[in-house]
Amino acid sequence: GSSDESPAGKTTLRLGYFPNLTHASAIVGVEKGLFAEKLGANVELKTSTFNAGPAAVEALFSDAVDAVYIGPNPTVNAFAKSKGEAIRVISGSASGGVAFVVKPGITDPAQLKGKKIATPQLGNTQDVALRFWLKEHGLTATKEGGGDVNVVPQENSVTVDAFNNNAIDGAWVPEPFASRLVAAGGKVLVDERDLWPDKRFVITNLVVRADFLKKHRDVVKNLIAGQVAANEFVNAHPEDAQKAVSEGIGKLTGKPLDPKQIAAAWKTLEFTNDPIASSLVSGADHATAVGLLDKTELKGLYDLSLLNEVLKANGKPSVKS
Amino acid sequence: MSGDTVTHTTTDAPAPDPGSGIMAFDAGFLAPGPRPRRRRTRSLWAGLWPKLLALGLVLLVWQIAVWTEFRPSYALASPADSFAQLWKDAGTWHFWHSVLTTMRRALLGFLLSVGVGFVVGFAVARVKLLRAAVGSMITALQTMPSIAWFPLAILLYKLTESAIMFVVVIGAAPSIANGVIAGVDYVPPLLLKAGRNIGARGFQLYYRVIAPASLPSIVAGLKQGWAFSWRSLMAGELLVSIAGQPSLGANLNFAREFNDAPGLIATMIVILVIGLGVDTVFGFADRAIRRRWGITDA
Amino acid sequence: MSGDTVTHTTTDAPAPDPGSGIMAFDAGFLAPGPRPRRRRTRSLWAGLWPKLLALGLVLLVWQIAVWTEFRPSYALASPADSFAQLWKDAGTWHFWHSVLTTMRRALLGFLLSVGVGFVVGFAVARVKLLRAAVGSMITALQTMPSIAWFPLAILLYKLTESAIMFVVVIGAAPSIANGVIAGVDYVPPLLLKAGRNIGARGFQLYYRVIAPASLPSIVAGLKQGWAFSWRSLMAGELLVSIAGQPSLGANLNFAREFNDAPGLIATMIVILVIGLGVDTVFGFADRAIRRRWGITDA
Amino acid sequence: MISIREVSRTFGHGPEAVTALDRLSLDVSPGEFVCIVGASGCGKSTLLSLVAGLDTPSSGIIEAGPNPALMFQEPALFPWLTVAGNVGLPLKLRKVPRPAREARVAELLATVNLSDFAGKRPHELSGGMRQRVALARTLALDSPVLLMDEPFGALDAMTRDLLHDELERITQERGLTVLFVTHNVREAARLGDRIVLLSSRPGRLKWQGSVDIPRPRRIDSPEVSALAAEVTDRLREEVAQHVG
Amino acid sequence: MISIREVSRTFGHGPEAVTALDRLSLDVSPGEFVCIVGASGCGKSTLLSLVAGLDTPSSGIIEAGPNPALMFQEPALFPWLTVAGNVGLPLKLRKVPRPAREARVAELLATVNLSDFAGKRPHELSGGMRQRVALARTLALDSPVLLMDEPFGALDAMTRDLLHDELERITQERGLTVLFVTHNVREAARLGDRIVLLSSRPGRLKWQGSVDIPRPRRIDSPEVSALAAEVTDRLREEVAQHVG
Ligand SMILES: Nc1ncnc2c1ncn2[C@@H]1O[C@H](COP(=O)(O)OP(=O)(O)OP(=O)(O)O)[C@@H](O)[C@H]1O
Ligand SMILES: Nc1ncnc2c1ncn2[C@@H]1O[C@H](COP(=O)(O)OP(=O)(O)OP(=O)(O)O)[C@@H](O)[C@H]1O
Ligand SMILES: [Mg+2]
Ligand SMILES: [Mg+2]
Repeated sequence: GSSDESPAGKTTLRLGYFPNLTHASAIVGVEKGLFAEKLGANVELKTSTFNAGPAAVEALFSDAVDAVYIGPNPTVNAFAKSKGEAIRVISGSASGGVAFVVKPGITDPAQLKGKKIATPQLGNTQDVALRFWLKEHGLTATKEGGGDVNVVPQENSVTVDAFNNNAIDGAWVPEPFASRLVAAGGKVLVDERDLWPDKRFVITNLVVRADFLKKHRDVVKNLIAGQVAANEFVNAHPEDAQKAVSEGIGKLTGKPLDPKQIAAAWKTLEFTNDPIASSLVSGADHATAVGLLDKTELKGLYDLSLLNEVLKANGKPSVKS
Repeated sequence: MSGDTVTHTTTDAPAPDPGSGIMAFDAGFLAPGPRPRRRRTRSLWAGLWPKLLALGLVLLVWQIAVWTEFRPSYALASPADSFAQLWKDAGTWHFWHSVLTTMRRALLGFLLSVGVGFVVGFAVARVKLLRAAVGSMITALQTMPSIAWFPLAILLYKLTESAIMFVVVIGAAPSIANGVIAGVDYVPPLLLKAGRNIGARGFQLYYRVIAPASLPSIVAGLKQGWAFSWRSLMAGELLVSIAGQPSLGANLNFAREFNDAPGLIATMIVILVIGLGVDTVFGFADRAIRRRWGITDA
Repeated sequence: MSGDTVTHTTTDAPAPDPGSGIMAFDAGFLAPGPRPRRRRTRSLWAGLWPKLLALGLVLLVWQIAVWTEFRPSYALASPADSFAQLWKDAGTWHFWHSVLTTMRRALLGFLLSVGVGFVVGFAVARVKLLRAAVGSMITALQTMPSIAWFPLAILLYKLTESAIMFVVVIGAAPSIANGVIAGVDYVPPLLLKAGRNIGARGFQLYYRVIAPASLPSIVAGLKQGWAFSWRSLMAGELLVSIAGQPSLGANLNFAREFNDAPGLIATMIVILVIGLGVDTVFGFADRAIRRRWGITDA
Repeated sequence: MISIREVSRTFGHGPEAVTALDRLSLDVSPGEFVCIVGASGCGKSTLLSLVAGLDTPSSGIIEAGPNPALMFQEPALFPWLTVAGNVGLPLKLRKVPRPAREARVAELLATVNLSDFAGKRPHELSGGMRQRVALARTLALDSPVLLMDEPFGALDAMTRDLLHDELERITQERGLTVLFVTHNVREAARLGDRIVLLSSRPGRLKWQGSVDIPRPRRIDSPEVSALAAEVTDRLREEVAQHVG
Repeated sequence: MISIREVSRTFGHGPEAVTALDRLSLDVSPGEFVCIVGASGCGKSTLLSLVAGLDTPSSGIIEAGPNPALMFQEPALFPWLTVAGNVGLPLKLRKVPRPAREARVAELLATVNLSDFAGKRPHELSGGMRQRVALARTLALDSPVLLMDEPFGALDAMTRDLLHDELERITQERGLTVLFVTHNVREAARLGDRIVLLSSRPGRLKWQGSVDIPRPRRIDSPEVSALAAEVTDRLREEVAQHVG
């Protein structure tokens, strides 16, 4: 792989992320040159963008990227599918940014009976969160879409179209789709932050290939330093960060994102280096509880020692897995 | 007589084996001899072993790639894992339900596409004005990826089976129409003239002369149309997951979403097997036409 | 003489207008007369106005749907919005860069597919053993959706252009091969015999007789192959966004991800226009063959 | 029945243009049997195609009865139909009920001596057999006007003689009007009421004469031979001007 | 040069089977011109196809020189090539250099009197013209063995006479061995060293006789006519057994 030293003694780090609001740390880090700065002259940074988790994990497995920003779901998958071999979570990136948006008439869980509610994917965090929430409110929902509430897993962009055309009555989705549903006349019934301790749960974290980590700990440490710097920037200069995200996405997609939309979604997001391991683990437990996931062993998923070293050097509190 | 003198010697029967409808441009094709019935099973075997050999070779290459461990096992699933997964799947109701749902949709969607494709194809081939207006649109429509139609499908049909059918038909019908148009365009003028002269006019000319004359091209178009409709269906099944209706398209996507390599390959194998089955049907049609038209004597 | 008596009257020149290669099964097709050169521009217009009319009708239906407000404007983009978007896009470097990148990939991928398709097609059509072994595999491969190949593509080619090309070629080559096989299968036996008798053997028989004789079917296969390669490319471009290389496939997906209805329609229009352009090229090839073979006298 | 007035037909444009027929006029009265002879490529097939309405003249007027039946120079059989299917198709298109149709097909196949081959497909027949199927199909049209383009060109002398008799019987019985193209001058003298000689490219009316030999005629009778010799001389004269 | 021994050819199986040739034996010595006559469908084309190696006998042995040139009963021209392209293809396949090829094509087209049509495509030709192109293409093969299946069937008497002379000249000059199928008994008597008569289905050798008329012959000479009458009688006898 190209992660090996080149003749000039240069290491290449291949970083992947999505042109997506929940990946703001990565976009800002790339746009503002923070990664490049921290990685130093000896490391060449190559970035790729993906449009969804599976492709990112395929690329990780195939040694086509070294590190990627992904959500909790693909993270658990990648770890489980490789029997703990392929990847390590080395840092958090963002928390929050998920909401349950419904048609305006619905104000009470009881009104959801017989309604069609969309989630991004069967068995993913939002899907599990919805099912768990429904269960807590005494409503049934089967894997096949039957029960009191019909849960229909489908692509997020389809969900927006379907909501517009009254084909569904609500959806439990991440940003920016939640904001978009609101823009289309939806109402937030549940902000997922309210369901979690400290209103924090992981939505994006930074993952690296295990053998890259073993071979290039120093490089990875510098990458983490870049991530920490990026989050620092994001939290210190939200306006600048939003502009950078809008432009960064614009560069990739040809269309800068609407600043108003960014601002609306931004409020629901928190950018933290803490991967909030507990939320990922309890998410997996919930999934097992609603019968969507085989019990998975998540021990060894986190390697936060480098992160803590960086945080310590920056005089910040450490995090735990 | 010199060595390069043409000598044709044959004693009874052992004429070149036409090998179950397989054509070759050697003497065997140009000079088929009688084929005794009792050779049926032997020729079945003759048609089967190369397939098995090819299959074996693919498996071998795959297994060698796995053995050399040029990629870890989570990136490259082994044949054993994949077939184990397939075997496990095949024991579930979910699997068979998926296969049946998808096959039902595929057949219905294909039939609809054939209907639309034939009507459009013959209309465009026949009516000058239509050809000028929408003729070139057909290939353009064919190149439109299925996902581009999703918003329109939802707009028109919400999240129903009809939305899936819409995506399938709009994906496959242009291809079938193109097959029909190509067939009609290449009908030998002499046959057309003969048809007109013996009194075939309007619809009759189409039904009795043009359609049968363009049958080979139509069958080729149907084959391509099947592939288009199947691929559109796989995309369309991502669009809508209807309650209690698992499907192959959803399974395929599911396997990918979860980076489930053996599951993905198992689903691919199912798709391949269905494809092989369908190809066999087309193969029969094709060979029947060829035999009747005297293009092969097999 | 009675009313149903056949009477053919013509004075010089105004024979039925062959209408820029358009075929119709009326006397105009069967009885083409001379076509003066100075009618070129008029016949260009004759070919153009039905297209414009069709376009106008589509726009009208669309606009009416918008006017009646049967769906809110964020669900159903208006023509004005969509064209405004297209106009805006067309002013950006990003847009032209996307178009060029995608066209370059499409051409390269198509050429590769043609190469692979021809080799496989002729080999399968010719070699009995290969036909038995992999013949029916071709249609089966054709039905495999592009996303199923993504893991393999990334495994083999990482995140490079080659991965995209792999997806394109594996999507389009089977279709082209099928066109070639269908063409070869339907070569009239008399022409084959004639070719053999005048001394065409082996490669020469293919190059001088079989290939030209199957040209119509090959062109039809190429047309279908183009559609397959284009659709595979649209899917493949989602696989990898190579830094600084915007593409139409990615744009289409982004427009969808962002539920940007005008943007989606603008991209669809671009795809349609490219499709129309390509169809024109195939149309020329097709008409050239038909004219040379005397299937139309236009 | 057939009236051809100043008919011309030119193929192509400019210097490449080929004039197949040049201001040809010809009338065929009802029930008349006219044989056309002329050099290869002089426009005989083109003329029949024009009379059948399958082609339009570049200039001039043609009138013919309704739906003249044309037997093409090539067999032009439909490869996807059996021999019986080919012969029966014109009847099917006229909606002749099945039993009547089958009887008629059997009768026509007997006429052309192909009863044993009803179930075969065109590619299983010899050249002469195909031509006879085409003849049967043309007769199945039951048109009052028959246009025949070398209908017996691929047949051996004996089969041809038999079919001459058959054709004569049918045309006489039904009073058919026939325009018959042939290269065999004896055949023209054997069958025709009139013989028309076309000049070489462009096709013009070169000579015509009525055949006054009383029927029934025999192809090897001295009268037929004498007339054939006379027409051959005229033909030879015509062709000699062009060739060599 | 050509040796046919106990050759049979049956098409199809079971009750549907048609036996085209039944244990036919025939030898043609080098430089000999053998004419085959027989009723329509008696297996003449099948025989030529077997000798050319395009079909395999059901039983028996055939030996022929290397690459016998076959002129099919149908023109079998390649529609995508011009007239010159069709005639030139055998030369191209033998890698004859371009100038020599062009000269040869021009010469062959002149032989069949089609020099003006070199640039046309087959669909722009009349039936007789196509046949002549096929003749030119067959001659372009320069094979020592010529197999011809009714090569002049679609030609008028004059053009045919001219081509008879040409063919005779070419075969005599080059000492070609010819197997020539025809329905025209006079033509057989005009051209052949020997005439072979096949019986009707299944094709068997019915009769053969050598033609002792000294060359140059004329088709309307009394000797040719007398021989033709004799062969016709034998043919009539043969066909009469089957028809009617
Ligand atoms: N479709 C066409 N395009 C161009 N030229 C044509 C076409 N059809 C016929 N011709 C030309 O018209 C002339 C007359 O052709 P036609 O077929 O009528 O001759 P014919 O008298 O039937 O000859 P033959 O006895 O050889 O059949 C020929 O020179 C031929 O080249
Ligand atoms: N491919 C085939 N399949 C089945 N039967 C065939 C095939 N080819 C020829 N025959 C049969 O073989 C017999 C002889 O055919 P062939 O073409 O040799 O006759 P021919 O002597 O050339 O007749 P003609 O003078 O009419 O051309 C015919 O009865 C025909 O039906
Ligand atoms: Mg003619
Ligand atoms: Mg024959």
